[in-house]
Amino acid sequence: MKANPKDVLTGVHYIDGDVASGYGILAAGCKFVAGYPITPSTETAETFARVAPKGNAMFIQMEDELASISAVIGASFAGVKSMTITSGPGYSLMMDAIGFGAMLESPFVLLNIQRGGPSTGAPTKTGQADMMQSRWGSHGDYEIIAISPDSPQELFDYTIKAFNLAEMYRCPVMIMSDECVGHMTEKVVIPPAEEIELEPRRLYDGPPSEYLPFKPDDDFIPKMAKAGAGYNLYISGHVHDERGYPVINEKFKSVYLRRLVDKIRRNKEKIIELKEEYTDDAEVIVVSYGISSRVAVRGIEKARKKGIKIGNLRLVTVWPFPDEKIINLAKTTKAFVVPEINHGQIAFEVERCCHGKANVVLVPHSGAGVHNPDDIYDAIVLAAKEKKKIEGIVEYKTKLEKLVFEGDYKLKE
Amino acid sequence: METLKTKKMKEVHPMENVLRMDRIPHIWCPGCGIGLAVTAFAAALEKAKIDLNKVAIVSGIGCTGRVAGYVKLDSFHTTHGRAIAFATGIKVANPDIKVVVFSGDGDLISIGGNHFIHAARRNIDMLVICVNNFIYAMTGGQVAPTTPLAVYATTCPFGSVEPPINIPYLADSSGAVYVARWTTLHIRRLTNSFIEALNKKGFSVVEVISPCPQYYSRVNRLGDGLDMMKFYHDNTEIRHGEDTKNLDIGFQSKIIMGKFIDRERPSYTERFD
Amino acid sequence: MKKDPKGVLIGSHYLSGNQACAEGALSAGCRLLSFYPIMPALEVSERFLSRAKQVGATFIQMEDEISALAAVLGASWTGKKSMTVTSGPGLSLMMEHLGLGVMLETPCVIVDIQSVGPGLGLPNRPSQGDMMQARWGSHGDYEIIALAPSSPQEMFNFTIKAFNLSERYRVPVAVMSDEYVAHLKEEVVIPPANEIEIEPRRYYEGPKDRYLPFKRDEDLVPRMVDIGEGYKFHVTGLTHDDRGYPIMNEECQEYNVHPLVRKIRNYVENIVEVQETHVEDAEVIIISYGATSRAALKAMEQARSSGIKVGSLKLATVWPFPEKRVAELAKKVKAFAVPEMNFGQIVLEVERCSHGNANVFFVHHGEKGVENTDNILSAVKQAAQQNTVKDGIIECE
Amino acid sequence: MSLIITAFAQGIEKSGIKPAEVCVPSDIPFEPDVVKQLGIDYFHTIRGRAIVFGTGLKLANLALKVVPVVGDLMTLGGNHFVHASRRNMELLVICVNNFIYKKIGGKSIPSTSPVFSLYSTFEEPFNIPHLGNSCGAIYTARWTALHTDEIAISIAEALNKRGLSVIEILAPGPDYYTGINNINSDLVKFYHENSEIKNNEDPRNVGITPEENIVVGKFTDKERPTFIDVYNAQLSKVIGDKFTPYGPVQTSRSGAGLGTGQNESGGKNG
Repeated sequence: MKANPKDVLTGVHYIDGDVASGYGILAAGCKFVAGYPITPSTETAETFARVAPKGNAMFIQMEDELASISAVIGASFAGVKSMTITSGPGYSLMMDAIGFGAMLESPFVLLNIQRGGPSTGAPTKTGQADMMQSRWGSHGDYEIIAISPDSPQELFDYTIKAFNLAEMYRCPVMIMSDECVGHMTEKVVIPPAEEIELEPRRLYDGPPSEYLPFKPDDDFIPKMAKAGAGYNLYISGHVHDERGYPVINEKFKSVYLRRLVDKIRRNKEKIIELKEEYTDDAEVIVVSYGISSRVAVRGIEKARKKGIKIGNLRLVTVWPFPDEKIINLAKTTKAFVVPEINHGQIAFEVERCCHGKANVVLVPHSGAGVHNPDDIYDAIVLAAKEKKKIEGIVEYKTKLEKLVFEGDYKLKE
Repeated sequence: METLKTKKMKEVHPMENVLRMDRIPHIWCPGCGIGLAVTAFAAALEKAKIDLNKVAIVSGIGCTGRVAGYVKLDSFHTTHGRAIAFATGIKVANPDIKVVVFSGDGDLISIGGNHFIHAARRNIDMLVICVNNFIYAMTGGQVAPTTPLAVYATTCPFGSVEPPINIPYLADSSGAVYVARWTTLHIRRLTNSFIEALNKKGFSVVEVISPCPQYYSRVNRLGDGLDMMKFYHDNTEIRHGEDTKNLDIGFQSKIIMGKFIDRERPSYTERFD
Repeated sequence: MKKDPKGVLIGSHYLSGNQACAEGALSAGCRLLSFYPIMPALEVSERFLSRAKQVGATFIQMEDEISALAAVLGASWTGKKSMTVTSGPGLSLMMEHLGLGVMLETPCVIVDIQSVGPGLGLPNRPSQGDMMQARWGSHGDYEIIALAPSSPQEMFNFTIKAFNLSERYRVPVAVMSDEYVAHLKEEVVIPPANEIEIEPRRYYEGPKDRYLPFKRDEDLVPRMVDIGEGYKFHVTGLTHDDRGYPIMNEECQEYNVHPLVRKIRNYVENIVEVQETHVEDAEVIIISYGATSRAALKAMEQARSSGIKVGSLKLATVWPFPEKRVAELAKKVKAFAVPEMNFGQIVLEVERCSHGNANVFFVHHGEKGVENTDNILSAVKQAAQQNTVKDGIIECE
Repeated sequence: MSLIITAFAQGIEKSGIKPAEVCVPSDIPFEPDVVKQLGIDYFHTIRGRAIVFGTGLKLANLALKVVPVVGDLMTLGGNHFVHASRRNMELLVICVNNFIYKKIGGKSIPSTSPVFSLYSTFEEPFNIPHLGNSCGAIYTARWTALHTDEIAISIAEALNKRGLSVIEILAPGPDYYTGINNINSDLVKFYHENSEIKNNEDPRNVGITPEENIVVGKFTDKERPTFIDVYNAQLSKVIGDKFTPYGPVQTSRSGAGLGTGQNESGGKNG
C-alpha cells in the first residue's frame, strides 16, 4: 500500500528532527495524535497540529501523558494509525499504559525525544538514558520494538518505518531519539507518495461471528477488527485467550502470555536493522546508536588514520537486541567500544552477548551534551592496545569526568 | 568648596529575609506577572505573623514552578502536576508545617487536576496559589485548560477549540474552604488574600490572573505587560461572595475578582485524630 | 531520627507475608504509609492501618499510585520514615516519582507485591515480572537497591533491611515480593527492639546557614535535615549543584548524576547479600531469588540425593546485582540454572556475568505451582550432562 | 442478568441505536456472555483510564457511541472526567458508584460516604453530579440500581444527546472477580428506600450525607457545542474552504479505511 499524496509534503526541506518527524507522522497515514507539551519533544506535536487538517487528521492535547497514551490505544482499536509524543518524565508516566498496549497487542507508535535525566533533569539538553526503560519500563513480561535514528532525515524515514513495524507486529514501537537529533536542522528529502511504502493494518475479513481477536496467524500475530463494526469485540487487559476472554488456568502463561514475547523474539531477524562497515576483519568495533553514532564517526576516522583496524556497528533497531550479531563479532574481534550518553545500558547488553570472548569498553556520559570525539578515539586506542581479556565492562574515564571531579573545579551557572 | 561626606550605607533589599537573594535575577521575562505574585506573597509572609521556619513551599513544573527556588523557605521543586500530592505528604506527616503550593494553571489544573480536586475534597490544610496566565509558557506557548476559546497557541495553530475551565468553580465544587481571585495589578488586595488564606485552616485556593507578554499577549496581539495591566485596570470588577459558577473568563472578557468562598469544614488532619 | 520501639510486636506470630511486611515496617520505625489499594498488596495496608493508632503512625489513601509515592517523598523530608506498597500496575505509575526520589536522594521504601503482568494481567497470581522494571523503570540514569524476600520471616527482616539501606545510601529501596510469599502464612519471630539494628538518618549537624542539601560526604552520600527546622533549604528535580540550585550544563549534569550511580556501584560489595549452600563442590548452581528459591533449595536437595553435585545461590539483594560472585562461580561450575517466574529477566544478568565460562539454563518456573521442582530438576540434570559451553541462554521447558 | 445490565440493554433499545455501534471501555469486568447478549464492543481498560480510552475511540471514529462504564471514576480517573466534561466530549459516562469497594477489600474510595464505609474514613465523598455539572457536563443524573426503568430512560436520553453525559448509579459492592453482576441486595434496597426523586434539583444540593435522604433524579439537561463542533467551526473559520470538516466515517467492515473520513488513504487490500 502506498502513501496518500495528500499526506506527503514531497520536496527538499531544511528542517529540524522534530519537524521532520511531524511530517513523517502525516506521511505514514497516521490520523490521530494525542500529546502533552514537554520539552524537547513539543515541536513535533506542534508541527503535526499545524499539518493535521491537510490529512483530515486529529491532534488533541490531552490533560496529561496518561490520558494521551490511553487515547492513542483507544484510537488504534477504532481502526486508525495513532501515536503519541513525549520525553523522559512523560515517558515514565506512560509506563502503565505501555504494558497495557502490549497486552492488547494494539499497534501504536511512541516518539521519545530523550533528555537529561533522571527526574526533571536537564529538559533542554540531550540524553540517551531511557534505552533500558523502553524495554523494561512496564511491569510484567512483554517485548517491544525500539528504533534509534541519528539524523532529521532518519527521523522522517524511521517514523514511517515505525508505523509499518507497529502494524506488522501489532506491538508498541518506540522511536528513541534524543534532543540533539530532535533539534538538529538538516536537509530532509521527502519523496513522492508513490515511493513511500506503507504497511496496511492486518484486518480480519471473514464472517464476524467467527472472528477471534487474538487467534494468531502462522507468524504469531493475530488479525484486527475495527470497533463498532459489528464484531461484538471483547478485549481485556487481563490475561486472555484467543476470544479475548480472561483466563485463569494453568496454560495461561505458556500459551497466551508467551506469544507476547515470542512474536517479537521469533521474528527478530526480520525486524532488526543494522548499519555496519569494516566489521569483518576489525580488531576493535564501535557499537553505537542515535546521536552517539554521529559523534563516534570522528573518533573512528581518527583511529583509522592511525592504522587501527576499526569497525563500526550502528544499531538502528536497538530492541530487539541483535544478540547473534554481537556473539559472532565477539569471536573475531578483540574489543567493543560502546559510547552512549548514560552510564552503561546497551553496553551491558553487549557485555552479555560477548560471553567473555571480547573486551567491552564503555565510554559513558552523564548527558546534557554529547561525547568529546577524542574520548571515543582514546577509548579505541586503549581497547586496541589491550592484550589480555578483561572481565566485565571497562569504564573509560572521560575528560569531562576528570575536569569535574579531579582538581578544584567550580561549577559555572 | 568642601564636599559633603556621606556615610556609605549597606544596600538591603526589603524582601531579603524571605527571598533567596543569591538566586536573583530570576528567569521570568520582562512584563511577566509571576514576579508580582511572588512580591505579594513575600509581603504576606512578613505580615501574616507566622513562624517562617514552619512554612514549606512546594512548586511543580513551569514558569511558576520556579517560584519555590526564589523564596527563602524550605522549598521543593517537584515533578509536573504533583506539587499538591507532595505537599499532602508533608502535611499529613507533620501537621505543624504550613504548606504552600505555588504553581501554574497547567501544572495544577491540567496534569495535576486530580490531586487538586482530591486535596480539596479531603480538605488538606494547605494554601494553593495558582498563577493563571492562560498558557503553557515554559514549553513555549501551548494551549492550557484555561486558554480562552479561539486563542492562538502553538498546539492549536488555528485557535483554541476547548472551553476554558473555571478554577474557582472547580475548587468550590470539590470542597475548598477559601477561594479568591485577583490579578497581578491588585497587589494590595492579593496580599491581604494571601494573609487571610495563610491563617485559614483547610484547603484554600487563590487564583492570580497574570500576564504572559511573551507567549500569550504577543501571539494574540494584546501588547506587552503594561497593556495587560491597563486591561486589568479597565476590565475587572470586584464582587465578593459571587456565585462561583459565574466566574468564567473569556478572551479579553471582564474578569470578576474577589473572595468568593470562605467557609469552615473539618480538615483531613483534624478528622484523623 | 529517634529510635521508637513502640512498633515492635515482640514474640512469635503466625503471619502472612503481607502482614509480616507491615510489622517489619513498624519495627523499622516507619510511621507513615501512603498507598492506593491494589490486589494483592491489600493486607499490608490493612495490617498497618489496624496497628497505626496504637503505634502512633499516620496513613493516607491517595487518589492514585502517582500521588501515593509523591506523598511518601514529601513525608520523608519531614523526618518520618515513610513507605508505600503496591503491585505491578501501581509500580508502573510510580516510575516518575521513583526518578524524583533518586534525584532528591530521598530515603523511602517501595513494597511491590508482584502479580502477573503486563497490563491488568492476573492480580491473584504470583510472578517475578517486575524485576528489571525495578532497576530500569524510570527515565534517566540511576542505581537502585532491590531486595527479594522468600518467606514471611524474610518479608519482616528485609523490610527492616530496606529501611536501613535507604537511610544509609539515601536512595529509594524496593522490596520485590510476590503474590505467593505475600499470602503465604508462616511463623514469624519478632525479636525485641534492642536486637533490631536500625540505621539512623544521616542528619547534618552544623550552622544552619551553612547547610548544603547535596554536599556529599566521602562516600558520596549527602546529609539531610527536616522540614521546619529553619534550614530554609531548596531541593529540585532539575540537575542541581550542592545548594540544590538548578544549573543546566554538561558539567553540572556530570557533577550531579554520576555520583547517583557511583554511590551505589562503589559500594556494591557492602550492599549485596547472597545466601550460598553447597557451592564449594557444586558443578551446577541454581541461582534463585524470592519465592522461586523455595523450590530451588528443595530441588538442590533432591538432585544431591540422586548424586548430582548441585549448589544454590540465593539472591537476597537482586539490585545491585552480585556481579563479582557470579563471575567467580562461573569459572568453577559447569552451569547455572536460573528458575524465574517470568520469561527471562535476571537470567540475562547471569548470562552477562558468567562471561562465557559456564552454561546458563533458564527455567520457566511457576507453571506447575511455585513449590514444584520438576522443571528445575530436569534443567539441573540437563546442565550436569552438558560439557561444552554453548552460546547464549539455553531455555528448557 | 444484573439490574444495571438489564437497564443498560433497555436503554440502548429505547434509544434506537444499533448495539453494534456502542463501545464500552470499562475498568469493571463484564462477563463475556453479558457482552455477547448486549451485542456491544467491550474493552477492559486499565484502572481509571476508561474515559480517555473512550475519547480515543470516539475521536478516531465519530460514528461510534462510546459509553465508558466506570468504577474508578473519581480516583485515578478524576482528572480525565473533569477535562472530558470541559471539552464536552461525546461520551456517556456511567459511574457505577459502589460505595463500599468490595473489589479492593472494603477500603474507602472517594465516593464512599463515611457511614457506609467498613473502615472509618476521614474523607467526605465527591458530589459527582455537581462536579460534572461544574466542569460542563450537559446531562447529569443519579439513580440507585433499583431504579431500573429510570436508568433505562436516562441512558436512552443521554445516548441521543450530543456531549458529555454522566449517570451515577448507586450499586453497592460489585465484586471484582464476579464483576458487575454481583450487587449487595440489602444495601441497595436500603439506598432505594432512603432515596427521594428530585428532578432538576440544583446539583450542588445533592451531596450524599449520612443525615439526609439520598437525592436521585435527573439534575442537568442542557445543550453545549461538543468538542468536534467547536473544532470544525473554529478551523473552517480560520482555514476557510480548503478545510474539510472532521467528520464521521461509515463503519465499513471490510474497507480498511485507516483514517477518518479518508477511506482512500487507507488500505483497501487490508
